Amino acid sequence: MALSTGTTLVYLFAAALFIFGIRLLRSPQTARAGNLVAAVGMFVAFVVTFFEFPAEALTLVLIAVVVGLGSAVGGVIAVRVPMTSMPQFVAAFNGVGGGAAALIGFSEFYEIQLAGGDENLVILLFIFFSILVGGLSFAGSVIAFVKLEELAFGGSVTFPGQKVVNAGLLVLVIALVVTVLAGGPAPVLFAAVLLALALLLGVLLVIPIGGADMPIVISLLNAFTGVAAAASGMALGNTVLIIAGALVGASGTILTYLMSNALGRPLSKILFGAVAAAGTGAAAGDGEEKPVTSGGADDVAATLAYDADSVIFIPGYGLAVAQAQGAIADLMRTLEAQGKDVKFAIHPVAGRMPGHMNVLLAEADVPAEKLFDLEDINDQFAETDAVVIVGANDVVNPTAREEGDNPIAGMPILNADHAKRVVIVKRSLSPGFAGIDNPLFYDQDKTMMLFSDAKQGLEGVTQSVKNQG
Amino acid sequence: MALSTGTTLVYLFAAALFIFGIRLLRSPQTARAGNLVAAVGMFVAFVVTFFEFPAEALTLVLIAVVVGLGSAVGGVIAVRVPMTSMPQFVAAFNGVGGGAAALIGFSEFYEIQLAGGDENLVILLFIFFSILVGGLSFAGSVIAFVKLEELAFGGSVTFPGQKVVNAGLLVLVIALVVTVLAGGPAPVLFAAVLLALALLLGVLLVIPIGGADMPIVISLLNAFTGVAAAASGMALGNTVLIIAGALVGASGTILTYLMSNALGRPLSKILFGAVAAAGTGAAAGDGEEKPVTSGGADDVAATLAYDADSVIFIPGYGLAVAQAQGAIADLMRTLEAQGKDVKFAIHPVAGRMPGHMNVLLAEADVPAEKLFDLEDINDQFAETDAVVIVGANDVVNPTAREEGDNPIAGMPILNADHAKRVVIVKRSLSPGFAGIDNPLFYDQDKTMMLFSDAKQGLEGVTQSVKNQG
Amino acid sequence: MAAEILSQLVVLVLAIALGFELISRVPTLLHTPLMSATNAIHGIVVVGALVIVLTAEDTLTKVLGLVAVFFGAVNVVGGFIVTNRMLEMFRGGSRRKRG
Amino acid sequence: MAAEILSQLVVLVLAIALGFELISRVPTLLHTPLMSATNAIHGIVVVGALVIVLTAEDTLTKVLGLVAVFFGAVNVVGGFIVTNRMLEMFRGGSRRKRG
Ligand SMILES: NC(=O)c1ccc[n+]([C@@H]2O[C@H](COP(=O)([O-])OP(=O)(O)OC[C@H]3O[C@@H](n4cnc5c(N)ncnc54)[C@H](OP(=O)(O)O)[C@@H]3O)[C@@H](O)[C@H]2O)c1
Ligand SMILES: NC(=O)c1ccc[n+]([C@@H]2O[C@H](COP(=O)([O-])OP(=O)(O)OC[C@H]3O[C@@H](n4cnc5c(N)ncnc54)[C@H](OP(=O)(O)O)[C@@H]3O)[C@@H](O)[C@H]2O)c1
Repeated sequence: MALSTGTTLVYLFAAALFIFGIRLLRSPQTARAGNLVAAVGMFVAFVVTFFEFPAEALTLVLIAVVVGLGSAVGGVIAVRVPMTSMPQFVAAFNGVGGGAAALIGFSEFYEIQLAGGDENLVILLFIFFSILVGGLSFAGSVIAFVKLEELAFGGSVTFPGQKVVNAGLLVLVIALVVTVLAGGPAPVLFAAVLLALALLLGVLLVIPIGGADMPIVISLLNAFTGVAAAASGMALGNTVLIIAGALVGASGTILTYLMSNALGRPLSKILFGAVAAAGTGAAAGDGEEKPVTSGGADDVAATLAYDADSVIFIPGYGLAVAQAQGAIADLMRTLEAQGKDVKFAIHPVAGRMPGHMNVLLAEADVPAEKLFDLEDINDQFAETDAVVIVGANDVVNPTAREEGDNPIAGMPILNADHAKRVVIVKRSLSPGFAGIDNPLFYDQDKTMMLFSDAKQGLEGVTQSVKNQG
Repeated sequence: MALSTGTTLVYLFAAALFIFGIRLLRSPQTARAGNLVAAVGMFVAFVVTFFEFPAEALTLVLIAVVVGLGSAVGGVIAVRVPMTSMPQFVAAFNGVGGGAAALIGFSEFYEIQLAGGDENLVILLFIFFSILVGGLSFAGSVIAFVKLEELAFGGSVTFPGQKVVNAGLLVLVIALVVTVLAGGPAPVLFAAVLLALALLLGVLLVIPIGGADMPIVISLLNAFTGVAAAASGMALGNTVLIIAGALVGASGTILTYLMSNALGRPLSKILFGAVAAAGTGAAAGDGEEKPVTSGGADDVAATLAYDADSVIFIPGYGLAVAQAQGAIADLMRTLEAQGKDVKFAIHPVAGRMPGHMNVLLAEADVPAEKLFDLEDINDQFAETDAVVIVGANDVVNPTAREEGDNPIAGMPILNADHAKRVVIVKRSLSPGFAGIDNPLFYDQDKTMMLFSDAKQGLEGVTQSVKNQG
Repeated sequence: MAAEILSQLVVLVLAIALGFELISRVPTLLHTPLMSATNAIHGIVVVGALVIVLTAEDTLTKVLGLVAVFFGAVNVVGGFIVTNRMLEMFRGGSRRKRG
Repeated sequence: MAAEILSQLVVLVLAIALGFELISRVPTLLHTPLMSATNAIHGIVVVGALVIVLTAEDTLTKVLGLVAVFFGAVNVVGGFIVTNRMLEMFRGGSRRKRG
């Protein structure tokens, strides 16, 4: 399927736009333009394909309908989904892409069989590769979506012998591929079985992984889909698929690595840790009631107004859920009006996606120079009068400093516990994403819990500070 | 000329080694390994070519002789050349590469004409491109070499109407190419003329450029040769030439840009500045004798031993010429033994190549943490008791701060003149690379000149400090 | 045919190397948008799916191809819009107030 | 033939993009060694020259090709050795003491 000169050049242009778009995405100022540039590349590549392969009207109508439907579904979801559910929808979009790659591989294989089954070995290998990796990515993404939407499979689902099953499946896959390549019987059936096995593998790979590691897994599956796209491009002899797929495959791999570093979770631990330790799973709380010091908005306001000259805010996922970014910015301005020094400490994985807190606080017009990274602020807690933790939990959990099996062991945390006073605004004593209890809650001398929705709680405190001030 | 599968794969492997080699070259720790990896790639690509195109024994012998000769010439020069003459020999090696690309283009064109002259237009364009750019790079590099070795064409050589001549040549080149492509007469003759014009253009382009800008020009010509190599690869249908040439063309362009930024000289000013200002050329000194304060080793030693608790050394090209890196390290240790705080200020373009001073001082075991970049140290001069400038001139010349036509206008300089005392070790009052006088010499209250070879001068000072201490 | 695959292989290798270089040191802040944008880019499978549909000899392939086109379209459109929404917020977020 | 040129063009574009990415932020310290190393790498023209000599139909081409091979060999060998000498010094310079 050698392409015409015009199409090849347009595909090359589209590929160049992807490259340029990704370049622009590396800096916050130009990132939106980069996304747009890549989208234009996609559009160009899509349109020129129709000129390369003319088709009768019916097919065109069918395509128009299907593309319209797909765009509508994708578009509506993308516009509607709340910011806090982004990860699962990125997973969903990734999954359908992987599914498409698998279907392309399967269809291509089917057509080759119809035409007599005579094909270059390398091409066949790439076809199997796109079926396998695409299918795996599809199923894995579905499971990731289900987990993150909390529809099922909460926590780490493991069963005895999982390792053996996975290894067995892999051997089966290889045996299948070899059989077909060696000219064995019923190749189409075998390809279908291969697809089914790929789906199963995807499920088994993702199901044992706990929610806290999901973003990394999604990033990995994203790279997988890129690889599958590149493989299907090799099979079809289509340059733009090869280039775009390879770009995503490689950059996705690096990105996964960078993200797992930022979260302090090596990839091998994420993928195989849970299976290896099947059964040990961290306890989500021991049922025993432990005493805490809790207060109302007025108590918190008093602490801030009279006992504290310097205050550090630590926002977390709960701030996003409660949409309390405006409320926290108001409190900041109120305290600053009283001459206090207010800073924000941003943990790299606070919230549910990297940059989550930066995005939210930018939205509320908190100046960027008030936001401090973990490394920059962690030494300052000891000299800080009061810390206000809003809807954050794991990122200040001292348990992370302990060696051992707990899910956040080794993750760098914000040293909130080094400050003189700690105020924690959340609705209950329930744990955060990692599902483990937080000893900071029970430090009755230092910590005051304000049990409230983040937004209401902060608004109450602001009001009370103003009244007292 | 489609290549065999084996050769293509080996070429791809070689290209991958080039890519990987350049990656390794980006960090000082791995740079040598990177160079080696790239050299292995080169070897592999070279060897496999013999398998792809079998030839009779005589040809092979001829090739062996020529390769042996070339390697011997290149190798001996490379081993013998003193560090201070590196730039001109890099220029020389670059020039022969460009020449080779031009010859490849010409030969390929000649063969095509012999075979009937029937060739794809795009191929012909790439052939002309390699002749043109390769020839230009060859001639330009020769001029750069001659200038840097101070054989001829010192300073900026300009003549009236240079711009018009250059433009005329370009038009001529385009006319020639169009004639040949349109099937005009005597194509081989035309190609030869094209080569001649390319050489002339190369000469005219480089001859007006002053010595101070030569390294940037060499870097630019380096990128040109890369481009020419890629073009000849396109003409020959040879992947490894295409990839390696394009890598060098693109990375060379970026490198040229980075270097011209580091030197504070925008590329357009370098290339066309001298021609535009033909005739204004900076005066190398006005002949008038101005008084200076000069002293001997003992005077300098006294200043350092009694008047200075903090000392900053500023090394320059003269340190390299005098091979005084050991002597300056000794003086550093002697002063430190007396409890003084000693630092080195490294100007980004001190010496004759970027990193020149770092390399020299590393050789003399000066700890890297004692070396400070311009931005990091420039504010500290005002609180420094004494500055010792050794064989440096342009990089401390306050004339750079003045607006106007002088060759270093706008270059950031080290604020040596802000220190309380300045000692300058050089052999005379003669100017540095840029050929302009330095007002700092004549600040009789602050500056003491130690007229001496850098090595002898520093050794004298060290001895004297020890005696006095 | 073999020559064609070979040159595709060269393209593949170069694109992989380029992909690695492109994402070397990005700020943590941009990890999620980048993931989301590359997620949209692999929606390029929609073009492959299109090729399948446009060149299909068999009804089954055509139907599977159409399903793949649908999947691809969801991926592309959803991916780019979600990425854009994320990135919109970096500018101070005056445009859209949903978090 | 056209198809071959086209795929070469794709390779060319990708390699250019890769070249730009490879040298994004290098320390000033390494500018000269990098220039010198890439200078050695474009010595790859020696392979092109070799092809000319090995496939030459005419004596003139063969001679010109041999000259080009000579040039290329000088470029490669000189280039890599000079680069190595420069880089050797970064390690504290105990090996070679010529500056
Ligand atoms: N940033 C990323 O890239 C990323 C991605 C995936 C996972 N993660 C993981 O997510 C976690 C992030 O830590 P985090 O400290 O930000 O969050 P967290 O540990 O998940 O804790 C969030 C807390 O917010 C509280 N909350 C929920 N809704 C609230 C509301 N409306 N008002 C007030 N509080 C509310 C919850 O307690 P109540 O129910 O008691 O209110 C919960 O304990 C880490 O474990 C990290 O590894 C991060
Ligand atoms: N680093 C780069 O990449 C690079 C490349 C090319 C050009 N440049 C240019 O080179 C210049 C570098 O500035 P610079 O301050 O290092 O050097 P400079 O301005 O060239 O001055 C060097 C001085 O060293 C003195 N000198 C020569 N031999 C000496 C010896 N044996 N002992 C003592 N002194 C000796 C010379 O004066 P006497 O003759 O009186 O002794 C001369 O004035 C800048 O203009 C820069 O733009 C830099």
